[in-house]
Amino acid sequence: MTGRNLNFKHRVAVVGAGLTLFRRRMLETPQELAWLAARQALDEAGLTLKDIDCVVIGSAPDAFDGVHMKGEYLAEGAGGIRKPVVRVYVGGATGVFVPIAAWWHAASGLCKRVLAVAEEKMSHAAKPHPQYVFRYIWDPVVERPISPNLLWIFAMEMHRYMYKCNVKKEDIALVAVKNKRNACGHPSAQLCNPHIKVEDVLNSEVLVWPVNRLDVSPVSDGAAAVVLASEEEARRITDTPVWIKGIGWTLDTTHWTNRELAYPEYVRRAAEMAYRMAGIDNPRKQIDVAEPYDPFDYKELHHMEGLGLAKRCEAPILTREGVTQRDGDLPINPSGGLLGVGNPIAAAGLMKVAEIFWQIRGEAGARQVKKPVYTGLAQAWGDLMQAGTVIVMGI
Amino acid sequence: MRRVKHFPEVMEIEAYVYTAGPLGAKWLEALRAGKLTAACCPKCGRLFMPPKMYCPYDFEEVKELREVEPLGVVETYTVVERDFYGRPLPERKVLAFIKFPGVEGGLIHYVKTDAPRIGMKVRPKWRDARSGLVTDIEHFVEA
Amino acid sequence: MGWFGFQPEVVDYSFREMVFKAAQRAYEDAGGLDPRGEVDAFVSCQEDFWEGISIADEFAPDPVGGAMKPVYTVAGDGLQCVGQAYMMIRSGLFDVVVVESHGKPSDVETLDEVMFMATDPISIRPLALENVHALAALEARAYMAEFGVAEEHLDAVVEKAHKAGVKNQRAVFASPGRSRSATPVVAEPLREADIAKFVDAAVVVVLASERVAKKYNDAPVWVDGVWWSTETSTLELHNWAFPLHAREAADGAYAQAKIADPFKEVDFAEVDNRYAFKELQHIEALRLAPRGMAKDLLADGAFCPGGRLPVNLSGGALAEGVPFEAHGLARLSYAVGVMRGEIKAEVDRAETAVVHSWRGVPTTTSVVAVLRI
Amino acid sequence: MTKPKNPRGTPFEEVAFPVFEMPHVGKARYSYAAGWALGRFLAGLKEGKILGTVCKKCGRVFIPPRMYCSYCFREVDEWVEASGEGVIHTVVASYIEATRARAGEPKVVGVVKLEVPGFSFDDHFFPGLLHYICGATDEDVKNMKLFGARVRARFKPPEQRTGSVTDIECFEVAGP
Repeated sequence: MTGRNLNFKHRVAVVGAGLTLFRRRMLETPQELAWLAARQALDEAGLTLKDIDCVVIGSAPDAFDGVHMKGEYLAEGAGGIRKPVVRVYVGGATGVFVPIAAWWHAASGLCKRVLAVAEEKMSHAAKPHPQYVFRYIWDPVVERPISPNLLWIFAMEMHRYMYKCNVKKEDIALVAVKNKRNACGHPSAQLCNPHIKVEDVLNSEVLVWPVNRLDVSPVSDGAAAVVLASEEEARRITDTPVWIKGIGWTLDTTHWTNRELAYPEYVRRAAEMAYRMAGIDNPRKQIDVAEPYDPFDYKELHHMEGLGLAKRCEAPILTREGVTQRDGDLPINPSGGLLGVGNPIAAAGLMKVAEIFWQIRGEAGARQVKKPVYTGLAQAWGDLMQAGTVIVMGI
Repeated sequence: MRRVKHFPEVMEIEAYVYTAGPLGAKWLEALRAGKLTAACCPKCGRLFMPPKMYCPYDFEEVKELREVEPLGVVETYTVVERDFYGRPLPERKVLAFIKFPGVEGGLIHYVKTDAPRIGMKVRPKWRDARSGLVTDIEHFVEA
Repeated sequence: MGWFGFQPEVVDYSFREMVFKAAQRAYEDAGGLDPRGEVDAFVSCQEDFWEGISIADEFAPDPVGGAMKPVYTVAGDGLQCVGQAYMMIRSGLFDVVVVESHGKPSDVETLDEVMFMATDPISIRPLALENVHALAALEARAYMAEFGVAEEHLDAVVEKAHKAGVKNQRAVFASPGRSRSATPVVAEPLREADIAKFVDAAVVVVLASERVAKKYNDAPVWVDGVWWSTETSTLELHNWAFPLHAREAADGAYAQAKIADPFKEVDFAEVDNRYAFKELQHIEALRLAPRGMAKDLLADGAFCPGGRLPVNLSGGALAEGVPFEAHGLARLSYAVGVMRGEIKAEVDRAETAVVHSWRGVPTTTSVVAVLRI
Repeated sequence: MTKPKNPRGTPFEEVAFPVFEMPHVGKARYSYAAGWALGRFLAGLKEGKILGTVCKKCGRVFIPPRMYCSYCFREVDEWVEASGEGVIHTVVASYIEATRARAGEPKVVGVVKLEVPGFSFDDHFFPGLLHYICGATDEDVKNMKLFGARVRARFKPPEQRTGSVTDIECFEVAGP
């Protein structure tokens, strides 16, 4: 990206956000979950569906909901009734990608108010288990015949990270403890546990060594939505818009067995892109609160390093010192993250964006971090350990 | 040079388990009881079918079902003679979109008739053993 | 712009290799563009169940040269990707965006079941339709009844498509000698000849901002407008007789391109005709004929090659086949070929073209793009 | 005020109605064209060889092979054969099956960084395969002894090979 003009014609802000409960099984259809979130976001922004020009949908594999062309199916619940609707998709990283795509809908000047909705209903794929769906994310020819479980790939990355950075399972479990405790302040949370201890994580069922059951986020149903608006509209809608300052994303090669897994280079590149746009040169100082993707506890550490919020192999130390607690110097995942609030894949990513929105507006209530928040960051990750999406928001 | 050309694969989820949502569940329950219902939007007053917990016209929450007279009108139909791969079906089937007066939307369903036509009035033939699915209506017949 | 395939079954290459071949041709066509250094972002259009891979996005980066770069997937028609790329470039953050789409229907053994999985699980799926084309047949009947379209009008559409297709080297299904009325009825009123077959293909398109486009091509074809619309997800609530989604997409694209009277201002069109009746519907939805008049204008030869406003000089999907989500890019790439003069087609002027794609049953989504030289 | 205000949704554990099941066995069947590169790779496995491709511009070796270099965006130049030996890049012990059911015996699986005569590789890019590791227990995984351990491919007897990655039974630990 050479000679980029960073003075965009249209600045874009988030003006409202909505969430459903995150739970293991929900009665509502995927369309209805999307509607619950979309409606709450519209209400919060004081808008109706008539005010919306474009809809952006995010949802991870169709094979969970068991509906082919899920974007077409979800459109109606997400407000896509006789409107331009597009479904974007970068695997697990989709949640944060939805507002990124919504950003250029508004920044291009072609839409003024954009509804961005993410939904996931994993409980549909009930037999034998939602996890089984992940079998189909592997290369059909060279990996699937080995009958892999999704957790393998994470366990391999986690173990490599532990090996290279000399990290102990106890240090990693601290993340799960922090996030599951944080989640108690979140009205949508699936897994709040105010009394959880490191030993509970270490003593939980070993699934794929080094991953125990409490190292992993749960299977969830849920939806999230945000409303974005161009500058002029945003100022009309609210006195406290939260501006999108930077966007970035990167996809690494598909062939994950050919590269080093201990450091998420793709997250670094994605963050670089977003920081350049947002004018951030020292993220550790300039980012007040961050919501990195934490489907597994080690992932939070991994991503902090990729985002430049910690030096390589330094994240476990910051965590041990309490820097990443809500009252710490650099609060990480004050919402409770995927480990605490739940992991309806795409919706969980958008939940992080909503959290940053509420943190910046000072509306997070029990979850509000101690330090003043001017700039926040949300990040998600996906595909075969290859996708990183980053969004920087601020006042 | 020898190459392996094809590699078979089945996406073998055993089964999907769907739910119909709070209002859809009531709709299916009514079907099981042999009644046809439509959702009623409290704001715009429109009746629509199949029901959802939101109104697709104004995005309001919908909680109420109203019973609908099970007398429908064929809006469009097709006589299916072959399957997707072009093989003749053992039996020709009439598939129709059926509207109910005063209700937005309607039902896509089979009609048992030799002379389908647009505007034909039809009523449901209920199955004796019903399980709460749209197939509790075996098919529609001319009224 | 580059493409590969358009054969009923590409046996020797995997979908990734097909995309690579198409991308190679596209970058060569763009003056030897280096995807590793000169492209800001890549967009891929695909759907999981078409690929048989959950998160098919994983396989997007490598074959287009996008590893470790901004790449993402749109679960939509290739033209929707063009729409995204258009917005990205207009935002000012991107200068060169590559759009890729591919389809390998020959990899899917249970295409009917997979297509049926796109219908509503509660209101439609329990009916276990024998043939998903029946849903299109319902639309066909409604349209024909409302506007007085007869079987012979569909015969004319099919005949025109196959005749035009003979001159299109990609059109493997063009068979001008075949008469529609001689083919068996599949789902009345649809006959076998009304339904486009599926084809393996990959298409890659390079889009660039005004600022840098001349660097890659002396005579670029400009995208002057692109818009899309989804009518509703619930088939029961959509208009059976007329594709409102195509009308809204067209109106949006025309407004951006400042086209007030499409029938006068558009020189030729490539529209979706994956079912023969859809060509007539889409001509009307794109305001190239008043509602219900497409059949008469077609009979007068207005939409034939050499006519007043040729539609589907390529023969469209009936002649080329449907490569899943790459269909929109197939229409686009043909139109661009004609506008650049690379494809010799019977058209008086080729300065303004309109391109349209629909996503097939059971969707209600259309995309329309306006191209100008 | 804590946002989100009053998030909604109706969770459930077990209800009999109206949860309906749709069997999906065999409904989405595929037959992939393995393609130019993987087609030859699979045929090679049948003959007991692990084949890869090389990009001469950057010198990278691709196993599993592809017909294009992901980094230079050009067609690869030639085929090479790996020695069948390698070292373990990362390794885990799986106590569950793909279905999430508990496995009888823990399975050791890992990524093997392969050796190709005439080439040397760093840890950032290397030819590698995901596969089972045999001759090691879950204890060896837990104490991290296996990182960097030498392994050798153990092929099935020729008559049992089908042209699949499973023609390699596993990678057997040869020494530290």
